Amino acid sequence: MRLKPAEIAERVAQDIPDGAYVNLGIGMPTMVANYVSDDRQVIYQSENGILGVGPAPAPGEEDPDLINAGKQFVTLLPGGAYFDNAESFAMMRGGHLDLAVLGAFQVSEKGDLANWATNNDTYPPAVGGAMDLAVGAKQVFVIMSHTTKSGEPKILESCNYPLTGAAVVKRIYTDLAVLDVTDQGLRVRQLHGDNTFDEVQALTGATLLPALS
Amino acid sequence: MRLKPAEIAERVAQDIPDGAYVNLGIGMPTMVANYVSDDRQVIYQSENGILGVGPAPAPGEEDPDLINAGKQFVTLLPGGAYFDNAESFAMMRGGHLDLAVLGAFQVSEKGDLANWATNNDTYPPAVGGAMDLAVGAKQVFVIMSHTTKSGEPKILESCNYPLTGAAVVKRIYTDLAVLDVTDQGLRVRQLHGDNTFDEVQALTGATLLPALS
Amino acid sequence: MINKVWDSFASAVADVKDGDSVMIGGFGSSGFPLQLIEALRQHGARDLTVISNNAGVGDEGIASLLKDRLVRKIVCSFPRSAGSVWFERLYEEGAIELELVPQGTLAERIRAAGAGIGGFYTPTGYGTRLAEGKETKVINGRGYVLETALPADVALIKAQRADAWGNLIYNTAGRNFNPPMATAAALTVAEVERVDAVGDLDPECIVTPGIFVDRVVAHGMKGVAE
Amino acid sequence: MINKVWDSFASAVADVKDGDSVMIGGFGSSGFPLQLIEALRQHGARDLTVISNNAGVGDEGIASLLKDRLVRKIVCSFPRSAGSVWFERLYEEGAIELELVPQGTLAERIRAAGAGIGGFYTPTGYGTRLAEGKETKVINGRGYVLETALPADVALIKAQRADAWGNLIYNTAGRNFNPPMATAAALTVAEVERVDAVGDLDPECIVTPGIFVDRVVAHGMKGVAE
Repeated sequence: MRLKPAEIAERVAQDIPDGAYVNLGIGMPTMVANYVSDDRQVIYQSENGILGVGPAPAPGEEDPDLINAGKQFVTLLPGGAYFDNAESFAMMRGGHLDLAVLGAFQVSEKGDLANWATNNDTYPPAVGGAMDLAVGAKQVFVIMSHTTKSGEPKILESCNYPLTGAAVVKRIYTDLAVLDVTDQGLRVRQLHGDNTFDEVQALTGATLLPALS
Repeated sequence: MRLKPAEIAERVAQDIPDGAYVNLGIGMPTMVANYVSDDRQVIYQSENGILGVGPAPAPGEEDPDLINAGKQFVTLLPGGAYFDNAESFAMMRGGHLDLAVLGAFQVSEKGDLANWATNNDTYPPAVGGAMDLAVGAKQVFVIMSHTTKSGEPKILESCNYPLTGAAVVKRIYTDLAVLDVTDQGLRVRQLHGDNTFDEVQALTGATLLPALS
Repeated sequence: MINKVWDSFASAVADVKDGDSVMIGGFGSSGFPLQLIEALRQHGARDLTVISNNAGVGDEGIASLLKDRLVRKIVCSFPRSAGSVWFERLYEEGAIELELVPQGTLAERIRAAGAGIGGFYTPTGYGTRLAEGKETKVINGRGYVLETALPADVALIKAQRADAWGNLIYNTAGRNFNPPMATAAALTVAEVERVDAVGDLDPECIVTPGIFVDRVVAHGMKGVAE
Repeated sequence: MINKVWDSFASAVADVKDGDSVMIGGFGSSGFPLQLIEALRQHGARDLTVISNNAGVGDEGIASLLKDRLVRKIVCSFPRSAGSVWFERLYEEGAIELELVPQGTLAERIRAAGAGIGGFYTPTGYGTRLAEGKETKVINGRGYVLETALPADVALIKAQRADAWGNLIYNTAGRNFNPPMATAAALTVAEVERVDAVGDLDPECIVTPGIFVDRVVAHGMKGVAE
């Protein structure tokens, strides 16, 4: 069985510790905030210069300058702060964020991340803050579908798309499983529903290690 | 004749343009501010993190944190701002100050500045912000006595004290004269009182060029 | 008396020359100096190098400069967005040069230019295509890429409030690239919503001290031609 | 609930170990975390490397750490001031190591450590004795010296107000080295004059966002032993 995107986001949310400083990437990662339980206080950073990002404003209450990295209107929590982009990326690059949750095109068994460009050179590339987050956050979690729409593995021995960062991913959350990137290789942490190790292995382009008991 | 220190400071003050951003070094340079005429608005920077340094506070009105680089209590002018040391030296190093007025042990004919250490190695050295100001300000003026207390020249072909910065000084104000550092060499800009070129040359360790008429 | 307030957007950008490099603050829909950009478009200087996070969307702002073919090169981190049609068209034609820089490296290169730092070693991009051809160095076991300072001839920035000394404060996330860009150009022009009396901005809260700002133009002053 | 407020200066520095590097904010008489320094002295960790602008004057503050011979090395720009008697005594004895760094380079090395920058090229000190043995590079015709990031195990800083999230604002020129040091240490402890409710500090005026601060101790809380 395959989790829906919101269900993967919910699974990631379970692993975000109380008190953590977290950057959520654009798209599926942003959904994670919806599922963090109320007994945990998590402080979200937005790379354009916000610490303590709050929920979307009520209609008509939008501050035109107060957007997140995905260009959505947001609010600021009490205790939040503003800063410029040089300071924001100093914060990211300097290892102050506990966690970044990012989407990916591909992840390698060594934790290499490819999430900014494909091999289609006619299309102009865009990188944004992906490379800074990849090297800067203390831990990088990836949230993505296990395979492409056409069923090709996105978890590989090595990425064939251009890298965002080398050996940066710590854990991969997909619709099929949760995998840890370890010194020994990719280890299954959790199989969703009734998925078997062999089924997940068959849809993975790298050798998996079984879950530790 | 030799000008008194306050008279040299007064002479420097005549050359500070209206609207200039200026850093005054500790000691004699600080006196320059006393002589800038009221029809000029000059904004003083203090390296510890102040732009728009105002005069000394009235007794009893001191803010214990509000000191200048020389550790004297100061005030902030309306329009002034505070910032940290990394920002303050970014401002200095980045070429945003129009002028720094510094003291010196020695200046060479190429504009090399020596104002942080002598050749006495038993005495612990201290440098502070001198090297940053020397390379950072758009123009560096030196204010000093023309000779040491024992009558040795302080303006030399090359400094024998350790350098603060190479080829950074633009103009030298002494008790005997005002000299410009030019591509051709040290050129007399002004002789104080009835001092003659030959008298000043005799007390200078580098060849002087006569004033342009 | 120091007075950096100019009375029109047009006059404040009139010195921009063909071939100049122009920093433009803003991120997404936030903190763009839209009236200065429009004045620059009407001014019509060509062969510009634009340094900004994005390459413009729709027909307005940076995109309007591209549409009028005033831009030879763009230095940015995220040129391709929904609606970046003019960038995509010119890129496809080979009519615009792109220097793609990771966002944090872009911000840090701009800061370095303003801070007198010639270059710096960043871990960002190490081992990736964007580091190809660049000097690298291993420091304490970690790989770094050498990136150089990125100055500009002109910075067009947006703030909320200013005073006649050029001090600036911003609104919420409208800071983005504006404060570092203010420090990095030979000529910095700020578009603001209002000008306060000197001394009315709290010195503890001024984000950009006036030393970095050359000209200020406020909304409601003589605008650009309609 | 996030609460970084600790109830005593002593407990807030109890983790400092022998051999640690300790940044201490302050300049002249301004912005020193005097109660944290006194707590550190009473704690008694030895062989410390102290990173600060000065080396202490009189018997108090940093000088008290030197007097108790807890400091093996000092990294600073201006060790020799009127009254820096303990530094001068230890230096003469050969009992303390001095790394002299130009003030702007010191601030920038600290910032670099907090910003994940491995090193940078500065024009400061180029061609002088303080650049001897260091890598240099000519960039666009100007000479630069390579300086590396300067991190620390602990930063002891002083601010005026804090909240339980660790956000900090300062008083006038009391910022000096405190904000960059807050970003550059594995453990950052802030001494403050008062703690406000979360949300009471203006988010436009917060100088040090709480992410950089681990512990806050306020004056009037359980102090150090008399």
